[in-house]
Amino acid sequence: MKEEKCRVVENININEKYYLMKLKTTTIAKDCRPGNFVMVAVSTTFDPLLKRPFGIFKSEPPYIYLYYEVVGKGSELMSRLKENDNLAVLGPLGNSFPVFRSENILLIAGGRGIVPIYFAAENYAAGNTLFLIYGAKSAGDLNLLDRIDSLPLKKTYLYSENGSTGKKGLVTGDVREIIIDNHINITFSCGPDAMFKSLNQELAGLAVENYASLEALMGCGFGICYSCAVKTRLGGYKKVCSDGPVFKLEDIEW
Amino acid sequence: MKEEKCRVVENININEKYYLMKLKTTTIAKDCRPGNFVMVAVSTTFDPLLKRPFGIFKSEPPYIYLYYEVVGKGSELMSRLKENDNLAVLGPLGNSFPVFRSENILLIAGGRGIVPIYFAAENYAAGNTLFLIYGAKSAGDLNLLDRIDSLPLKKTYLYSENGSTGKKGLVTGDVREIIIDNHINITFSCGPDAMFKSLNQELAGLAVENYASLEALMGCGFGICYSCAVKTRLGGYKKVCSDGPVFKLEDIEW
Amino acid sequence: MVDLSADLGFIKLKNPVIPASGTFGYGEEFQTFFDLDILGAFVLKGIYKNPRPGNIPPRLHETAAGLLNSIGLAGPGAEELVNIIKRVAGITHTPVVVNVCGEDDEEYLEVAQIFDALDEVAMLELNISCPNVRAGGKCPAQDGQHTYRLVKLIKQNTVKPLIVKLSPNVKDIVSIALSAEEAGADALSLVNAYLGLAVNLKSRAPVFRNVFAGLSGPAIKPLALKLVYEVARQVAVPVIGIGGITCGGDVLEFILAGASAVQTGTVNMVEPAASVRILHEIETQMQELQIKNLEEIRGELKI
Amino acid sequence: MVDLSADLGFIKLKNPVIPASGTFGYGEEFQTFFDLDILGAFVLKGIYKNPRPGNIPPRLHETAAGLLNSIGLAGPGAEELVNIIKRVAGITHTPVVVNVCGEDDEEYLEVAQIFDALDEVAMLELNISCPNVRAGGKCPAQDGQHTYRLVKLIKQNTVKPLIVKLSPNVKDIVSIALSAEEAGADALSLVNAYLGLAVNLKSRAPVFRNVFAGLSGPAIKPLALKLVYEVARQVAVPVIGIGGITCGGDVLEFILAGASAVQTGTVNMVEPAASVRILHEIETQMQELQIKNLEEIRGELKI
Ligand SMILES: Cc1cc2nc3c(=O)[nH]c(=O)nc-3n(C[C@H](O)[C@H](O)[C@H](O)COP(=O)(O)OP(=O)(O)OC[C@H]3O[C@@H](n4cnc5c(N)ncnc54)[C@H](O)[C@@H]3O)c2cc1C
Ligand SMILES: Cc1cc2nc3c(=O)[nH]c(=O)nc-3n(C[C@H](O)[C@H](O)[C@H](O)COP(=O)(O)OP(=O)(O)OC[C@H]3O[C@@H](n4cnc5c(N)ncnc54)[C@H](O)[C@@H]3O)c2cc1C
Ligand SMILES: Cc1cc2nc3c(=O)[nH]c(=O)nc-3n(C[C@H](O)[C@H](O)[C@H](O)COP(=O)(O)O)c2cc1C
Ligand SMILES: Cc1cc2nc3c(=O)[nH]c(=O)nc-3n(C[C@H](O)[C@H](O)[C@H](O)COP(=O)(O)O)c2cc1C
Ligand code: FES
Ligand code: FES
Repeated sequence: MKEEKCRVVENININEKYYLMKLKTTTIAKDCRPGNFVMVAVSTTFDPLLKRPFGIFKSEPPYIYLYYEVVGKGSELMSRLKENDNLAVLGPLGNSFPVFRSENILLIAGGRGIVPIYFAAENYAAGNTLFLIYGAKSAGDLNLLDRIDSLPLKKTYLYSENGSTGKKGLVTGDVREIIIDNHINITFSCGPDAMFKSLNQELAGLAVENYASLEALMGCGFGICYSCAVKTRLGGYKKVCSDGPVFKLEDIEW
Repeated sequence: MKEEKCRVVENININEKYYLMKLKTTTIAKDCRPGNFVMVAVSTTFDPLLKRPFGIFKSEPPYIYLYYEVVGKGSELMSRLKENDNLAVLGPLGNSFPVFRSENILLIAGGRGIVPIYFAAENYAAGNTLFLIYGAKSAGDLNLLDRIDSLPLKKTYLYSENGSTGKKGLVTGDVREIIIDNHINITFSCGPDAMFKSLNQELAGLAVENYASLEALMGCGFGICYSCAVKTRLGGYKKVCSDGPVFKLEDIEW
Repeated sequence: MVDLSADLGFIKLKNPVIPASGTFGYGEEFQTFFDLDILGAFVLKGIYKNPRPGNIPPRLHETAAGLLNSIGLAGPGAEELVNIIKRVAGITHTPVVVNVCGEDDEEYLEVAQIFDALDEVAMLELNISCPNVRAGGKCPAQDGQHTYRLVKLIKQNTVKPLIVKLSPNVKDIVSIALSAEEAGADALSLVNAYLGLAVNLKSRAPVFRNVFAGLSGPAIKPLALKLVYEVARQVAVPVIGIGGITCGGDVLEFILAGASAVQTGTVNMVEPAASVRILHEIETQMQELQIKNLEEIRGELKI
Repeated sequence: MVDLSADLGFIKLKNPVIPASGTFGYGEEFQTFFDLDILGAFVLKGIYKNPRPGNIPPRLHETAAGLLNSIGLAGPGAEELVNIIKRVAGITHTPVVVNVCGEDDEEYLEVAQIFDALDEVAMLELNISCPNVRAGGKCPAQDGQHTYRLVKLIKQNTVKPLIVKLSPNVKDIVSIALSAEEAGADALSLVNAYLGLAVNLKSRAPVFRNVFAGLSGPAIKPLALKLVYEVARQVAVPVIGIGGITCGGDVLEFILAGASAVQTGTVNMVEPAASVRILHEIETQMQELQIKNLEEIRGELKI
């Protein structure tokens, strides 16, 4: 974990408010694992003051890819960066999805939650059988489908809330059936809190190990400010940035 | 005077910390006159908070040119802008050098003070005979000489403090002689305060009308905040942004 | 359609946006940017009886997302301001507020009376809180008794609605607010700039002659919002929120915290047409948040 | 060569840069970024007797060039901190400062005594100024008598140097500073975070459960610098300046204003290796400004 000056190789507007940024790193790309994230200095001034957390979408040393949505001023500033611009990036941060062998793993991604899921799919295919559920609000939010097509996935289920692409409905709509039908014993998930909440209900009682990659408001990203607290079911808080972002789904109080 | 969204056409590093920026404006270019300046929103966030004042170097409607030196964080941010970036610009602001006919005008520029002087040279050549004194710390600060070569100037005197180009010495070193030799009756000057101070001494007693374009710390640039106060010899303050930036040299308390 | 009007009791404004004193000149300078009629009201630059040159420069220093100013209430004096106001009244129907200053109580009263007598003036704002006039940033708003005495004096001798502008540089702003209210203030505006310091490393001296200067701009917003919340809960008169407002959302935050209207300061210097944008944003956000009128949310912060 | 050392009287530090409590974890987290030995000292995250979960999220809200936090002093409790300190002492020789917290005077004393007895601790910092623990941001540093009583109690029962950390959210910080000094404080550190408010327009509620939260970061620098200047002029004990420091120039400004050393807060969260850069900048600037050592300029602001 280190702060590096990274060079923007490309920063492409994928669709609507979604961008894919390719960054040249020094050591981050070779050190990172699926689930890890980086803190990006979106500005060189004091406004915005804090770095912003973004999951690593793909690593291709010395390059990493970030797939991000413009939601506020930091991500907006990021979207304006161009080839050869430099920016300070801290990482890789956080833990990662555990490594398995010979398992049927279901990957579940809601919207930009595809980020660590994609990285996991690329890295954890060997020896496992992977399935993917990927859903979002509408076709405009369900991006990178061509890249996903070329992943070594046994089966992909696409959803959109408004039915504009894939099946109409929520990511979690058929998750129980999909798990049972495909003899899934592991899930990796990432998405908005509402998705985790409903996932937690849907998965209750199934003999599946569930790993969820969470988001939280972050101050530092490396465990010292205690801003990113998430309540655990056993009581007390965990830090999403350094205890996570990957937790057992059932350990979190939803 | 209006705030316009302008597009960066080019932003070229001329030399060391000096840049020449070409901006596409809506109405600023056609409304501006030599001496006018603009306030540039160097950032879209609150840091830096204030717009920065820059003189207009050249107008070629719908384009204006700014020639600027990187001295702090605002100008540094500006230097990073690239083709097709947009920025908010308020202008044209301030008064301008008066128009004359059939006069021998001496233009005096210290460093980046060349900005309104160049604009004046391009626009006030017709009917007048123009002379230029242009000096700076060193060769690295004495830029745009090729452009200056093609101005309709009767004679150009170049100076550098360290002698690395032109004559070694201050802009004001031979100004009395030059005025007398060339039967100058008007001067237009722009440069650092130290230059104005010494100019004011050198010119004392000569029958010349002297117009100086000043700099001052500016808050608003359009006359409402009273930040840019400059003390006049008659007592009281004038606002550099709206009473100036061009003043009679002898009206200012140096 | 949402209703943007802001009710101060003694006057109903078209909307809650009031450019603040010292950051809006005499109004007329903004004519080239927008039609002054769109504003709820506007406050003129602070005025003393006699012309004042203002402080020795530098008068300004930028800080992170903020601005330290030490203008020192430069101005043309009351007599000349009367002429300006007559001219301004010819170009807009928007209520004009005069920001009344004084070296002592007598001058405050004299200035207040001059503008109280002027038809073209809608309200007076008593500036007892300027940090840039006296040494160490001292001002009447730091003293409850002085505040009470001065407000009472003005109220007894004038008829126009009186807004009293409070300072954040006080031991207890709520008690000063209560003093002003008790003395008859029709409304309170808060806050004026925060006292701050900047140092010039080269000269090893303060940037400003007066040592301290007034901090304004986005940097102070969370601090000002807190004070507005505290004061608005304790007084019955309307409160006008001021401090770092730059967008429609900020205005709604101040209204939720208890303000009946707001004043926008530094943003007008930075972006002369800010009022147009802010008004537009308020309208859009009220629609999105399903707020029909401002009274519906004023002070309704859910604790 | 310039001399960076900072003299607090009871201890001479290698340099004036001390990462502040709550923004530097327990030190060890920064090992991957730089060698802790480069620091003047560092302050550990505030500690109570027992483990504390901290406040219900959200705990953070960004403002313009600032940060509102309501962490609520989450921590592992004194017993566990003793273990951590022993571990940390193994990796650095830099003086470690424990930020002592308490629900009441008794707990403050108990915690202070635990760390007073620990060889690996160089100094205690009494945190009587946390804005995020009690309702309305109340803290002992708002009351001169309480400050006096508490500082006296700790001093009478401990031997290590005691820094007392002051709050800016007080009626008169100089009088609190004098109370702390009179009661025996060996040094004063100021300021802790400023109370501020943020509103969530969607929920029409404050962003934070505690309503108010503590503002830190560059936004507060001019305000903090003013308070340090005022306090340093009035007390004889060394003052440690805190508030929005982000660069070497800021450090020198605080020293000129009267601080003997500084603490860097929010900047450590934003840029973990900030201390390295700041130290480098101080050295370069001292050379440029021809300052041989910090004592030469401390408090030497030319008024
Ligand atoms: C571990 C982690 C990994 C993430 N990975 C990605 C990713 O791969 N792609 C992506 O697009 N986004 C990702 N996010 C979310 C991303 O960090 C936020 O969208 C971003 O910080 C918003 O910054 P902003 O300045 O644009 O928005 P702001 O103006 O700061 O806020 C806009 C909105 O976004 C919310 N928000 C702000 N910060 C965060 C945050 N840290 N986490 C969640 N919501 C926030 C705010 O509450 C607000 O509603 C991740 C967040 C975390 C914690
Ligand atoms: C009417 C006018 C016309 C100008 N024209 C030009 C021009 O054509 N080309 C050019 O390079 N510069 C010009 N300047 C100066 C330019 O405005 C400043 O260099 C710029 O604002 C510095 O901004 P910054 O953020 O880079 O520096 P900051 O970080 O703000 O400050 C860096 C240094 O510059 C000084 N400075 C800051 N603002 C000003 C200011 N408004 N005026 C003078 N000094 C300042 C500061 O005191 C400090 O020493 C002009 C100034 C005025 C008033
Ligand atoms: C340049 C400047 C001049 C000011 N002059 C006055 C004044 O004349 N009278 C007054 O009451 N307040 C004056 N103020 C204070 C503002 O009206 C306002 O209270 C303060 O700036 C905080 O609001 P803001 O953060 O939106 O700027 C001035 C502020 C600035 C920045
Ligand atoms: C996230 C966070 C946690 C903090 N925790 C503590 C603490 O435990 N004890 C304490 O005395 N101060 C604490 N503070 C206050 C800082 O030590 C410092 O006084 C304040 O942030 C101002 O300095 P800055 O502007 O450089 O950040 C905390 C500040 C922040 C931002
Ligand atoms: S973001 Fe600071 S501890 Fe997690
Ligand atoms: S810069 Fe505001 S009056 Fe001149």
